[in-house]
Amino acid sequence: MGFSVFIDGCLVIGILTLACLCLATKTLFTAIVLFVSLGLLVAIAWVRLDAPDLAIAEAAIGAGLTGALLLATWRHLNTEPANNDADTPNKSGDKNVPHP
Amino acid sequence: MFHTPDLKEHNHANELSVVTRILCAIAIGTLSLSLIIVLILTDNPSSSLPALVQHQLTQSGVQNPVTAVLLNFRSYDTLLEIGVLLIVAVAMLPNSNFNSDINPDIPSDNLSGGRLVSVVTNAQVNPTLEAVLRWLVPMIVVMAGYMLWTGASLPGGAFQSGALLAGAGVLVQLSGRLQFCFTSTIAKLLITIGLITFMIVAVGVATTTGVILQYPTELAGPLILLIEIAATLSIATILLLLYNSLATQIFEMSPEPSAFNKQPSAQE
Amino acid sequence: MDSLLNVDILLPMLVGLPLIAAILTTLAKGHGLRASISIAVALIQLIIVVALLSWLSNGGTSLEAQHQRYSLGGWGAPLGIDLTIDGFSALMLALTATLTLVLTVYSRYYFFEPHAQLDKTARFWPLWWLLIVGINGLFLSGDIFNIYVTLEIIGLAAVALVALDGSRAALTAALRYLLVGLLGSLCYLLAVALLYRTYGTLDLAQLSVIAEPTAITWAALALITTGLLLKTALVPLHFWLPLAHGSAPAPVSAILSALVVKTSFYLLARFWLDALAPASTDYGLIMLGILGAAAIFWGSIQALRATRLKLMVAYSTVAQLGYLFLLFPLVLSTGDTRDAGLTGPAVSAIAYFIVAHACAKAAMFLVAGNIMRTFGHDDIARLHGLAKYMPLSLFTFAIAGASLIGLPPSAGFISKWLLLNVAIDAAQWWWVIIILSGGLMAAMYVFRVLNIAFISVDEKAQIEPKHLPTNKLPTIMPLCAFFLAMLTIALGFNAELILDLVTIGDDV
Amino acid sequence: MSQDLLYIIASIGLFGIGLYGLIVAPHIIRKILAINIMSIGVFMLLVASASTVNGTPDPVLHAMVLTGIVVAIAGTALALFLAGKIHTLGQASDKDGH
Repeated sequence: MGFSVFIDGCLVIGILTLACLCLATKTLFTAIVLFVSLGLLVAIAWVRLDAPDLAIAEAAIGAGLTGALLLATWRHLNTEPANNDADTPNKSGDKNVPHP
Repeated sequence: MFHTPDLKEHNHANELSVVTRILCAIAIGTLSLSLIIVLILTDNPSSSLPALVQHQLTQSGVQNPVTAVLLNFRSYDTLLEIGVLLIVAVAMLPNSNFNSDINPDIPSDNLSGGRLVSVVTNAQVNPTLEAVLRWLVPMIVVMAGYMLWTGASLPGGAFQSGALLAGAGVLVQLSGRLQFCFTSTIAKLLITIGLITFMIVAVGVATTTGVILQYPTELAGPLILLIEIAATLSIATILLLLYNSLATQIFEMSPEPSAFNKQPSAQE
Repeated sequence: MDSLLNVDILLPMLVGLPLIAAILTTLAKGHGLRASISIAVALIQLIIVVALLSWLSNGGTSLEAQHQRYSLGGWGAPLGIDLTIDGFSALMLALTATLTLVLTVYSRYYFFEPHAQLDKTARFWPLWWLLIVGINGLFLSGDIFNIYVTLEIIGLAAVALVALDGSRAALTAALRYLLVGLLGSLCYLLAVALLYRTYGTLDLAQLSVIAEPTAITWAALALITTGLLLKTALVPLHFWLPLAHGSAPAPVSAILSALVVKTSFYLLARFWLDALAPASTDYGLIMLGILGAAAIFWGSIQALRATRLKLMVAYSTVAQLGYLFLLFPLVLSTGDTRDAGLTGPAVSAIAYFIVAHACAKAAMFLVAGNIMRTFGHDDIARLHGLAKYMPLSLFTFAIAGASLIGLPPSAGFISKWLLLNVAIDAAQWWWVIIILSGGLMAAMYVFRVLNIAFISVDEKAQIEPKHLPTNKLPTIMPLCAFFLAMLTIALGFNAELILDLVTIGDDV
Repeated sequence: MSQDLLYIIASIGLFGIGLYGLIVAPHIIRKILAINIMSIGVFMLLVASASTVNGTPDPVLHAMVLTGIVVAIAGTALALFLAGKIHTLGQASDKDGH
């Protein structure tokens, strides 16, 4: 009993910490990666709460596909529009631009 | 919340002042705390509904109670939920999907000849990734099928296997060897097949039982499986379409139209 | 089990039919075919609603109350989901069916631009019908989680429709609308979790029997109220509405203002006065009324300051939504039994108000769309000479405006008259002042537009040619708007029709 | 301190953290992340309520969460799509309502 509460406690603290970090980190890329790991932790929490159906769905949809959608959009938003020649901000300092 | 959301990273113009943030945090913290206290103080009388589900489970045609709730007891919710997916799919279908309206003689799409999946000939494919995918993708597909089949008795079902299939599709697209094109008629058919099947079954069973969505007890299992197969196809197609639309948005910004032909290569 | 031809099968048909239309319009090719399917379905839907209404008003006495429910899947609440109908929701369904038909006909011409923006028109029809699925589903639903799903359908379809325009302003408005909508739905879903956890049922009717005034119910009611106020856009949570309603295509603006915001108001009324009535406090009811009064003033002031016609009409919606919330304080002392569901004089007055406003506001947005289509802009300051070029549209605008102001013999007059009566009966005279001054302010912003439109062309002859009408509108488009405006007059003369309908739920 | 109590606190905590992030964070992707964190919070309350019953958990609540997960990804995808389209149109003529 004590051991299972300990595991749940660690899980809950991990989830809350990840949620905070996800919204507090500097770069968006880190935030998205943290969100995906949050989703995986939540999937473990669903297993702990006797909900295997939800664990599969959360891992596949909540973490996996949502993460893919977020990364795709993040990549898009980090690409400057081609038709926008005026005052594009200096991107030289930004290391997270995959598509120059 | 009250401003137009930013699209640029590291833009500090629209940030709220420190005082506002602290006030906000205090307000939300107080409300959350009081909600937690109320929740803890309220005892949780056990609902009679789980017992009712267990009691009627033999009538439902499946052994997994979650599948029974999703596709029999509360199947109306699931029907509308696939409707939610259809909304997003219609909103995000690629533009060229409707070009055939202008001139029906021209095939709607010259990239893939109207096919859902096409092989990219001159793709730069990461060999390691491809080798892994050659093993991984069939495994995922088999697993999705297995999960769909056993969803009647074990954890799993249409949503899980649909998501797995879509995940396999995302991996395939990332590898760069195959390209998906949602401009074909078959794509539209796949998007709607879940709803179509669901509606046909819903109305069809009413001719024998007299009530919409009430399956005859002996046919409930096969009918649920039929709906699940169709729903899986739709869900997988729509989820893959969502990824595809977001991943190809990047090419719409390029000045020359031929850039669309460029392959969305795997992320470096 | 008896037969398929039972009349209550009409309830699921009201959801199924638009869903079929959505599927067909997704698959169909060509604008003409999609529009024809849509008009046919809209007609059938109206026929179904009329049949349903005649069943309810004629047979309502002989049939048991349980016959006004339809158990989907045959399980029945709490295991399954029930569709329910009472006088108020029947009226809302009738309003939806009528507006759907008129707006569908209008859209058939509004979106008909050969070789242009085909992508837009092809997306419109499926989204349109899915929106109707959500609206009908919400009015019929008797299950709080099912209501969440319908709320999401309405929210996402409405956002996708606002974004149809494709301009940066429309997309930004749609994105904000989406964030607000998602936040509202999540608050609602949290409340559903609290309620199910406490009471063990999702059925509205069962909930209304067993709900108790406990802290957890108050918390749930507060969450529901916050979520739905965001979606209803009551001041001070209205910030997203003007841009979203102002930048959408005209038929979309019309249905958003006429119906979509009312769906969440309907739910608020349902929870405060029916399902969670034991937990609703006098203080909360009066608070909602005060917010409503604030909305009337704030919306009217913004409407007066608006420079674009569509924006003005959108702010006018913010103001008119305020009147709806006067329902909550007015039920307090009208002698209604508070747990009797959505009946009583205050509810009748508000139901009538909703119908009157929906027709008038839809007509106004269609007129604004016609003006935009003809002149290419809707700047109020540049509408000189409108009376000469678009007399019918301007006449429509004037009638609809008269209904908003509350001039006789329009439906707006009757609805305000009823509201005033209720307020006087309830001895809450301060609402009388607010209702009357709201009408005065509506008069100011309506006459401001009419005033500019009637300035003769000669005075501004030098600037006019630039803005000469370029596109000839199909006559059916102003006629649709005109029909809606005439509807407000017709309803003004036949008030009993609607008032009888609302009282169906009363025990006879 | 029993299991479901722990998860109830976490669920409301997630809802609060998400709400704060939604209001405070300026970037659209972070707002969307915040909304997703809020929905995870609501789902956790639902699942935690389901498991309190001794023996088999409440399948109705699990079905509700499954529906919620699919609706959440639909909303997320639409929001991301709109953000991407706004970005495609370019930063020109930035127009704010209020």
